[in-house]
Amino acid sequence: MPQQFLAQGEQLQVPAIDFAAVLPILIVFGAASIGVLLEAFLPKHQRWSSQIALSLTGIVGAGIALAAYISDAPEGGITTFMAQGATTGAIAVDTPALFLWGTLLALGLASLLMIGDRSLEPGGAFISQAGLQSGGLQTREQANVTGMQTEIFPLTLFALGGMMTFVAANDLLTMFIALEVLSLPLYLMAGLARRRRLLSQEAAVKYFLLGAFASAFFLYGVALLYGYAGSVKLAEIAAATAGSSASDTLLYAGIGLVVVGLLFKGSVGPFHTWTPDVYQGAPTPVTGFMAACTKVAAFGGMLRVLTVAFEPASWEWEVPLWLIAVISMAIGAIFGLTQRDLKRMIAYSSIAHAGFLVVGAMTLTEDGLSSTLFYLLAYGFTTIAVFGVISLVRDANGEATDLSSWAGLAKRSPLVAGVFTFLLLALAGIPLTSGFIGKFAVFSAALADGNAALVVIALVASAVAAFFYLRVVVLMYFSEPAAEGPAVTVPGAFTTAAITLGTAATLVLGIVPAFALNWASAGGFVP
Amino acid sequence: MPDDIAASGGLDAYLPLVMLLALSFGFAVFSVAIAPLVGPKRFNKAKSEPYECGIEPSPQPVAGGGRIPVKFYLTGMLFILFDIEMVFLYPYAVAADAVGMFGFIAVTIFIVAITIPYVYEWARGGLEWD
Amino acid sequence: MTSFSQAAVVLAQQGGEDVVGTGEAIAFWVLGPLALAGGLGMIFVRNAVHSALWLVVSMLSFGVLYIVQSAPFLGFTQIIVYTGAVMMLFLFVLMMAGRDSADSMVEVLRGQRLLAALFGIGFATLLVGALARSLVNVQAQVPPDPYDPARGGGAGGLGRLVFTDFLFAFELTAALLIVAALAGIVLAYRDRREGPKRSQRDLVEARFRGEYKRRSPQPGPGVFATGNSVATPALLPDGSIAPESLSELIESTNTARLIAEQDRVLGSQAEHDDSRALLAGEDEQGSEQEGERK
Amino acid sequence: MTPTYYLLLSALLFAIGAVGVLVRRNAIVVFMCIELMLNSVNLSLVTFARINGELDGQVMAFFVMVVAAAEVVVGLAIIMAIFRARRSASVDDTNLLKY
Repeated sequence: MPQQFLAQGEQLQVPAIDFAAVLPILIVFGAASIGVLLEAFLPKHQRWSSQIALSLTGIVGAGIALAAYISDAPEGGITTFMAQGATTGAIAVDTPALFLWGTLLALGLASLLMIGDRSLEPGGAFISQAGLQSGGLQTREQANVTGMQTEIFPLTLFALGGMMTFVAANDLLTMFIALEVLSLPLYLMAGLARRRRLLSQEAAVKYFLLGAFASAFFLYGVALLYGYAGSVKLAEIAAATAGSSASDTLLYAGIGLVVVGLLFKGSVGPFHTWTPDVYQGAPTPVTGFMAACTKVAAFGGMLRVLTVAFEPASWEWEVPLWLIAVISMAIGAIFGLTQRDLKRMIAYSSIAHAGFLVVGAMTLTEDGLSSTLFYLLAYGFTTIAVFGVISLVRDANGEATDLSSWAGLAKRSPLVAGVFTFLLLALAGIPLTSGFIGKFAVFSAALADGNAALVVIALVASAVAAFFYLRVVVLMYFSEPAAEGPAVTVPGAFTTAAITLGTAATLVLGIVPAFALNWASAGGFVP
Repeated sequence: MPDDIAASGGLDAYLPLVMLLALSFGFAVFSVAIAPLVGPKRFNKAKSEPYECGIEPSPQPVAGGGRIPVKFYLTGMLFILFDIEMVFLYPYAVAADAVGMFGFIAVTIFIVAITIPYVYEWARGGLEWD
Repeated sequence: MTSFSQAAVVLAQQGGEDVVGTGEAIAFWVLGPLALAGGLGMIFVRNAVHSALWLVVSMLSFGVLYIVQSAPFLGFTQIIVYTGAVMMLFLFVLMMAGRDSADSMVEVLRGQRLLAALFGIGFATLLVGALARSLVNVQAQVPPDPYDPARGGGAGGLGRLVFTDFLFAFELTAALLIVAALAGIVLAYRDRREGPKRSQRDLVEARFRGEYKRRSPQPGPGVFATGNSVATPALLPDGSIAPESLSELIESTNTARLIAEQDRVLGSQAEHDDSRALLAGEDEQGSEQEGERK
Repeated sequence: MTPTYYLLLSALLFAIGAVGVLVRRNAIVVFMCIELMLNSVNLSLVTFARINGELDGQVMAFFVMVVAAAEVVVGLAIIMAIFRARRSASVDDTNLLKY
């Protein structure tokens, strides 16, 4: 029966696509692709400047497109890439997504400035040819070659585009692919440091293996949820949870595995093991990018999944997440105390902050959502600025991240010590900084949701964590500088801009947070 | 006929394929097994060489401290890349009349995007055989 | 015909058990244990290359299991992409990097293996128990016919879904592939075009400046040679073997067995089988070579 | 026999892969274990698609294969880079970062 094989199938309808809504993502990916072509055709000496120009244009352009869309965005948000007959599309563009896009673009801009900086180290923080064998003579020569692997710029843009997709993904498959798009460039970028090649490569391998392990768990969770709900769309999972005949075991196992995958990316609690090593080994600008943007993306995704898909099952995951938040805060605060390396210390600080963020993410009220979004914004800026300052203090071997070499820094450079103190106070959550407002908002939302015990534990953890931030401050101001200590490099325009942006945002969000809080609470997720 | 295939789990359609596989497998085993039994054995040093024509294999084994010819990784990588492109084109080709012009545009964007790294590798000299 | 087969489908639907035919059951009970053995083999075998081969067994079984489950396109994709491309790359890197790197049996973290095994058994028990308990009453639907291009499953069905429901994911995959290629090139490619390539003339000058061991090329087998294999060394005017022409690799291989074999073969068939002999009898050169090698 | 058996097989292999990741010390073998985990997820997806009588699961398995292939390219490049630096692919040797 050949006519059956040749039967003309019905024409499928074109999926509904709102290009204006997703334009920021498209611009970022487009700029990244053009960046690859620039790598192909430009001679070596032109690459750095054109890549910088292209990347900055891309991010600013995406920001303008975002602003233009926000000015007349439909109330309550939309979903796009919707197939005919479907109820929701693959990408949700709603207030939280727009807020997170704005946050990611701003943080991405600051990171990009730090990544592109060539003043601190001749040629920048990245190796000029990663394909060479490290440890050999050639690599040692490389440290003095002023080139730079300029592929880092398109990679950063791809990671940024992946993050923006991740926080807006409305089904678990798109989320999984976006997770990989944001992770793969980061695995690679972690291994491109100019100095301490072995350390950097190890960080890349560890990050990669553990990241792939975690995404396998995430994926198995997706499969189980698909088996439970018959769909991976977040809304349909929620609908199935409300009334499905299928066994709830699949649902619980699925939720557990998906959340574990997300917690890993957010470097929370017991799934944090990669964090200190990778933060320490990766080139400092990449660490800043990873610490700020990945955290925003991971928690943005987690907020959406918990609110849109798993809300009807919230009684099941509240207790485990409660425990995880406590464990994460405890690990961050206690192990942070014992660190001798500044980058590791900030890594443990980020684990503690991840615990606070879980407190916000599991509070499924409007205040919980807006306060967590605000916390992400504030924390991201502070962290980027912190890593910017860390990259300034250098000795002959590159960055001096050992705590002892920071002793008496205030006498060498009062300005840098002052800025760093301010940033550390923001991380600790002292009033007049954005950290205080963020913690205050999250804790009061959790309190209003009836989670008093958790808030008390979080306060204790903040107090313990404040101790190790203050230890650094005391070290900088009240001890004698070492005789052959590191020098504070005067940063070029790019790093200065990044640090200024981060510090100013920390200050502004600490004094007049209302505009950001209002924006964050302008609307919830698209159902 | 296709409906019957579906009803029977779709396995009957593979009977010829399975038979062909069995045949080819059997032939391979037979050829490998029979050769040492009936063939004459004449050894000399040249036959134990990797290349009997007399070329010395230049990169020494890794264990002996030789360098690793890493550039072939790029070839393998490109193979995977185009493998995936092909695997995406197949469903498109079968569904082409259903997805129409719109599907054509989508798949064109995809192909152009895949071509970008290829162009990049080519322009950088990654495909040169030095 | 069509109505008959529809009736058959309806019949098959009654009492979900029948959806899984006998043929499929047989396939499952053959391939399932095979896949399991592949997985276990992979983690228990010490040699990394053997691990990879066990994994291939698992992956092939998976591919056939997909075909059995009315997903023929996916089955072939599994075989082409995984066993064809992905495992190729794995084996390539293994051969290049860790071919003889068997796992050490030393535990760096004490008791880690035991803990991991306990974790695995616990995890598996939990998962399998939960799944087995929760899915006892699963009624499988009749899958879309993979051979119907208009409405059914198979490649066409996948295509229609990829270009509608999963369109964004599809285009996102392109970004993923660009990143992958970029990563490969950044880490594995070394730009050699830093300096100009050496021309013949440069090489000649470098030779005479003494940058190479010899000025002339390596000696060839010579005018009277009976073969041009590396195993045939060049002879100096006095008839002795030129040491420079000996292949390092051949000389360092285990010759005991080779010579034994050679003797065995030559002992009986020397007159006919020396492929390097131009004349039937052994000339002076040939015997000298033999003597030298022994 | 019901399709559930496929799911059980997939769960078992997923667990085997996870144990392999924790037990094996060769980075490449660890990565192969992760590939086994992804494969077993695919089996689950295909089986669920079959149970539901639809194709979404198959499409997802398809995407997972593609993503895994991209991941392999990146991962092996990174592992190869560190091997070339240290001449060892063991994850235990990568311990400069432990303190």
